[in-house]
Amino acid sequence: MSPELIIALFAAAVQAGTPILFATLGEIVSEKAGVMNLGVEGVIALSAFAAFVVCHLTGSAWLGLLAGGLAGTLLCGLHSLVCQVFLGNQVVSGLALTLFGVGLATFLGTPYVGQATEGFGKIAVPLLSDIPVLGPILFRHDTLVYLGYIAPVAVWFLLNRTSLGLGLRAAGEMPAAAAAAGLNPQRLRAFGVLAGGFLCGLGGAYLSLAHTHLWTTGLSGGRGWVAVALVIFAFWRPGRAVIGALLFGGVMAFQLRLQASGTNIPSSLLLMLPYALTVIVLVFSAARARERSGASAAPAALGVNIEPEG
Amino acid sequence: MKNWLRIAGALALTLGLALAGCEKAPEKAAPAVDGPKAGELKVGFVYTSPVGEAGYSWAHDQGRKAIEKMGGVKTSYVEAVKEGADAERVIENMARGGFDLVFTTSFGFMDPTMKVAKDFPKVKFMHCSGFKSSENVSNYFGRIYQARYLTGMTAGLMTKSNTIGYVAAFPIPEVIRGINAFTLGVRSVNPKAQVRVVWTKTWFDPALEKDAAISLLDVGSDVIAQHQDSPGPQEAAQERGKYSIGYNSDMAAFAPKAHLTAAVWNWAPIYEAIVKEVREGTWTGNRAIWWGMDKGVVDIAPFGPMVPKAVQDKVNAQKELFKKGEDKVFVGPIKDQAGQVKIAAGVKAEDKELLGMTWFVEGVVGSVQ
Amino acid sequence: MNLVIRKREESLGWGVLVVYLGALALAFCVCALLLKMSGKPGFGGLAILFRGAFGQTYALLDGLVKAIPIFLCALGVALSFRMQVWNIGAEGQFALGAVGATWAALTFPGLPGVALMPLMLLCAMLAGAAWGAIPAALRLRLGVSEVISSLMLNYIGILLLEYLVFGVWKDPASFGFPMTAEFASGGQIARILPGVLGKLHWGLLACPVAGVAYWVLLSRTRLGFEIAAAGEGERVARYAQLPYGFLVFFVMGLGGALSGLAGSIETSATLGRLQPTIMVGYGYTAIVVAWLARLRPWAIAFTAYLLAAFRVGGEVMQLELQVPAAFGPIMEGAILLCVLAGQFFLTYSVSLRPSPKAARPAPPANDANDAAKGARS
Amino acid sequence: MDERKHTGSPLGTPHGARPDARTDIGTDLGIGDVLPQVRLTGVTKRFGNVLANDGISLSIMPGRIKALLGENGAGKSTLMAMLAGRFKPDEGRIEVAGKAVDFASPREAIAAGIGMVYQHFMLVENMTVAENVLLGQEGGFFLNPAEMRRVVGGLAERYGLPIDPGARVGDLSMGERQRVEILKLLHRESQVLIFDEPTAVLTPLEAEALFAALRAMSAQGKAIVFISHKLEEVLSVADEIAILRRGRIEGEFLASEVHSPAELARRMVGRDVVLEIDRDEVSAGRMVLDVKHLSGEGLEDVSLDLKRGEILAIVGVAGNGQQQLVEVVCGIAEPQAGEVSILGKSWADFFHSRGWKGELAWIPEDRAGLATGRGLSLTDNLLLTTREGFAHGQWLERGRASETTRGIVRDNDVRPGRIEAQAWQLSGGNLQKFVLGRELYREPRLIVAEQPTQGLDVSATEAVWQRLLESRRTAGVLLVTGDLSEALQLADRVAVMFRGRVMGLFPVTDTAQVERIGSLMAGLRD
Repeated sequence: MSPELIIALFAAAVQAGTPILFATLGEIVSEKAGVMNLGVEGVIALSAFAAFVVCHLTGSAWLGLLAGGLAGTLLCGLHSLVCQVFLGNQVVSGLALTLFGVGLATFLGTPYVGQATEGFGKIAVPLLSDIPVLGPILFRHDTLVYLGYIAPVAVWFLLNRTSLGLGLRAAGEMPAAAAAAGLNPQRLRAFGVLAGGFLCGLGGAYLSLAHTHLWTTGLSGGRGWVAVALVIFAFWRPGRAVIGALLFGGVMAFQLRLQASGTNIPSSLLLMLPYALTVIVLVFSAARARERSGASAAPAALGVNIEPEG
Repeated sequence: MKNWLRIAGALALTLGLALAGCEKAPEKAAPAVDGPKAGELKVGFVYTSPVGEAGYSWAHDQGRKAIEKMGGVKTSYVEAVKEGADAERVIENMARGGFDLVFTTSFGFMDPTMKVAKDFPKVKFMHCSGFKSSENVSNYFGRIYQARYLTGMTAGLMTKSNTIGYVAAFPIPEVIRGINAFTLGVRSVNPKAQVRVVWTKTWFDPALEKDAAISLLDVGSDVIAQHQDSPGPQEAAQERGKYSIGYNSDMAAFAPKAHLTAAVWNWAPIYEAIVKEVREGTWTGNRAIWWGMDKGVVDIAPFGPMVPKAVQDKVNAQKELFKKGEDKVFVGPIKDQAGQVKIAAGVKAEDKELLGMTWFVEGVVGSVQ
Repeated sequence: MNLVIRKREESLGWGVLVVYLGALALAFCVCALLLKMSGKPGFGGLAILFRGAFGQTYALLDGLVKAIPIFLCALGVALSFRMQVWNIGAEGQFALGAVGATWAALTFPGLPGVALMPLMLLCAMLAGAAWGAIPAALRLRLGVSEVISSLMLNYIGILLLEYLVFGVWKDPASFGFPMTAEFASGGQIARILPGVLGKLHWGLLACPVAGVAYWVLLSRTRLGFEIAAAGEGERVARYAQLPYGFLVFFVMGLGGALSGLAGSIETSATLGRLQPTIMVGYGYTAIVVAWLARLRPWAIAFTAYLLAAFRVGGEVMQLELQVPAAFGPIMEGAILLCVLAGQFFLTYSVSLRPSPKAARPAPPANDANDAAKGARS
Repeated sequence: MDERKHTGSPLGTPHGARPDARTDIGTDLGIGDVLPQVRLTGVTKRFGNVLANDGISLSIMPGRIKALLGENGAGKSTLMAMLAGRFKPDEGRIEVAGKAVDFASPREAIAAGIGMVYQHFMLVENMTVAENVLLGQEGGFFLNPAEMRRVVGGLAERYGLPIDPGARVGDLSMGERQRVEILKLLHRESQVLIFDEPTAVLTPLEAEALFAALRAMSAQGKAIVFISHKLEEVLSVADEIAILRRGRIEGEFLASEVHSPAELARRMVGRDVVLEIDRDEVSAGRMVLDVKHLSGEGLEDVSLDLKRGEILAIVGVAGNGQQQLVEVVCGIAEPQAGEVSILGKSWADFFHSRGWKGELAWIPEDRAGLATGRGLSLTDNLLLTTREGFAHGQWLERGRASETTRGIVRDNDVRPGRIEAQAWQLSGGNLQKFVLGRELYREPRLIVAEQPTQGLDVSATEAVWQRLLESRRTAGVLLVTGDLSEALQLADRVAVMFRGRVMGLFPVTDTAQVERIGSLMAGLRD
């Protein structure tokens, strides 16, 4: 591969990794608060649709982005309701959310399939985009990719440098301790789920506003599930989520480029790569987690609902 | 405890209530579903994907809307029908539901169509793109490859890098045939050019298809063609300031600066003709209606402003030939990727051969799997 | 007033019925609302759906045919859920089952039906079991969550099926279309009474056999007891000297085998050849079914049939009202969410009680142990 | 003994049996005009039909240490949970510093200056000491970890509670964790500090340090509530003592009025002597457990032996290798070095061909999550360890299992008596009686009992002790307990463990050695 092609590959990895990054960060926030949300796939689909419709109707990409985030928040609110209030099983509720979200997006979105919208365009960052190698890889994208550079830092900051993040983590590790400290773990968890939903929603909005500028069914294309897997790879850390998303985006971009440069490997096998990679990455991170003897791995109360007293 | 019994009871009761509701409900629902009037022809369509606003099923649905306007025709459709067991049931439901004519619009509906047709000899079936037929089943299809050939010529004339990218859905004969016709078109005006193929294994995943187009642009392509329902590849080309060629319908709206032209479907003539036949009683089974540009079933979209007059003229000249019914796209000598002659000089490939095409012509870079 | 929430000491009895009916009614209302919003008759639309699903003998039979693979997959899923092992890989195991059966059918086309059919089913079950055993091994050896690994194996399994059908197994006579050659007649499951019972095929027999076996296994055998007991967690399992690792393999393997069986029956009975289009998401529907039925075999049978019938009815509704096909999954999702929420009322009682002072919100809920402790102290 | 059984059941004792209780002094006990920090008046709390607190009136004074004494289930935790804002009283009023309060959440209680150290620490193991201390009290939206460590470090220094503020709580010892809990309260400047069973997890030395800290804080004017059922502790640290029984204050008096633990016990239980079990001697039989130089997995050169007819108590602070020892003896973990033989067979042989009956029974500390499955019925819980006895090949005899369960439930007075009840529906005491009944049904010859009476009320404790003593006729009992008095009452011999070692193994009759148990538990040989 020529240097230009490699640069292009990395640039494509950044692009393809961004929606996954948003979704992974969202899931990290939710899981840090102790709520597993397997409905990311549905959230992405619905928020992609909401973002598209609002942008399509108002012509404002930013309003669309906001709508995407809010749609994610709303759908995750359903998850929060089922799991936190009605104590439904988080795994099953997440699956139901995926069914419901993808279905709803398709149902409501049918009249809009294939229509285009303005969305976000590519903006080369002045000066930075002229840096050799790094410029084309990092600084010739659309606004949302740049937002994707800030998001992990913001999530990290939220979790580690704010009182809200501290409480949120406590609610995910030991809700009783949070309650004893005068916090309301249910509210903190709800915040985590909703904020996570907002971030996942941004990922969905990215797909319909920046990546493709159009709406269609099946836009989520399994990216939500990948995000759920990457959370484990990332050890629930925003920084590692970036690596995971880039890795995944990179493999996706790589297999397409392999095809484009003319290979005889059947495409079915190439398309398996990202999924196989996810499994391999999980195996790898499980082994790493064992070395670290569980420290900073999964939140202790992840997936365990807070039962009412009395 | 025997909770399951209660759950089952609950569900059964729901059913009961719902069924009881059904007794009256149809009358209420009736206005929404007009019953067939006497002498009205009921025509059903089975689509493999959601209709949406663009794409293959949408193109068929435009045809459906056209025959609905003919008057005395009542149509309906079921979309997103999987080509397995579901298809048979859907088709059967149409046959039972009093439909006189059923169009099954995807190759995968061939066997289910044949099965149902056997049980409902009075219902007429038209299967798109297949090869099996019977007393009450005929085939129909359009020679989109003629349009492909023309778009290929356009691409071949417009490319500067002599590398053209082709984002393709699934390696099935219909797609392979299109790529081959396209490549033959390219090579007819630019023998040095090559066509690179990327498979996405999707019909409509704009994000992935756009990424695939970008990967083709990265390896030096400066024209992107596609056999896909989404305009993702068009966008990619426009963003990079390169050219694109659409499919299914005029995609200029998605990429006005890139869109050179597109291979487009127009099913209305074929559907109108078949409906007319049925009404007049001249319809018969065991036929293959495979129409091309001469009947207006396929066409190319208007050229974009960036296409020079000279190029337009050259392509239009070939188009005129097609319109006259002169189809020499798959006339030998045609070599495959390995350089072996697959269609001997002067021989015109038979339709059956085209239907089962599984090899790439010389000039295509990529795997047929 | 104070909202008082308490864990029920006694089973709810026939109140279960009320809860389930309420949840279903809510789900149907949501669906009707959606229909209404898209300009279709709301409850009228649902009535068409019900009529399409249950209104005719052939509709009932169609639902039954469609329920067969869902039931078998759901049984497999339920087995692992019983042990709190979250196998969501039924879809991939289904694909592998289809691949296994196809391999046998294509490799030994000359065998007579009595030999070929059992061989196909066996290969399918082995392939499905192997596919299910991978997440089990990953979990036991490396601690990889089976939720994600089994899900990823779905994608990989389907792509493997596609690879075979688009490649080495493609029928030369298929005009290049992705399908294998038609199986020899011995490799095709016949219809029971084509004229009378419609598309109902002998694959139906697998359902009572598997269902009864599942019931006997779980309620009458030591192994079944061990599975249920291991569902209480790895610590209890260790204390009770349960072979936890073996049990994980067993439920994932047997679950995979059942899904694989479903895949082979679907391939052999409805298509008579392998095509990528047999993958229509039964493996995911199965999860919904298993959970709605609370893992009980009779309820699984009933729910599988119900959801299958809804899908059949959904097609009729589409034909008559031209509602998008996505209505099906929405309905399933809504039902699942409502029932999930409704199950809360099976374990908890909620009552209003005047508070001693002014109206206040419910006390903040807390950790489970404390709740239990609080209730006792 | 018979007589004791009559009066012994708290349920059978009317309230009249509290001759010395001075309930009349209730609210302003011996303190002149000082305003109580907290005053409870007629506080009542119900859980369903259970009356957890019944008209409780209590005053908590600044600068005083008040011990709240009561058995498990007496309502101490509920009372304190109401003070901490976790529950709301159904009736009655709570005043803090003279003002009526109505806590809607723990936050409000904290704001009112009430702080609580729970028996099970409310600490997030995966966070640092500083983060735990400042959780909910960060004093701003943005955090500065260095500043947080500095604040907590300074606080620890000021109160003489040394701790590394940057350490992960999961890596700390129990004593250190308790320090973190105390720092939390000190940081919040709580005026009322409530300690729920604070010494349960401490070594005697750590407990001494805690008492010193309590006295120091009391001297600074804090009001301290000390919840315990350990009589000696209460006498050594408290200024005032209130006794809670069956949800009611049964007496309140100054510590100085009490002269001996026995007297206090009488006041607590309302009858003469607590839990003096008759133990008739049983002659020792064959060796059932022989551990020689067992090392590895946190154990170091452990040697002990146990014969039929005797009870060997392993005492020590939790986390000093008892669990590892139990896991080896019960076949969960393989011995790494050294020899273990059980019922005359080597470890490998014994567990290779282990039968369900007549061999080994294990009564773990965790009744609800280990010994039983929460969601399983009693019959299924019976089958958990006895399934081989009810199986013909793969077939399970459920009918006979139900019959047997019914028998065990009846014989052990397990309530409620329904065998369909799931484990979580039973109280700790009933569950323990069931587990004991199940394990003894297996007619074991070696019994390993971990903390068998922790959290049980008197009658359940008595029943459990009785069964263990009876079982000596056919078995040897390895009793792992943190409760020294339990060990001394039941055991023939005592082994003290510290950091995986056996610090001493001697008969309970060796009074000189028994005196030294406290220091042995802390790792001091002399």
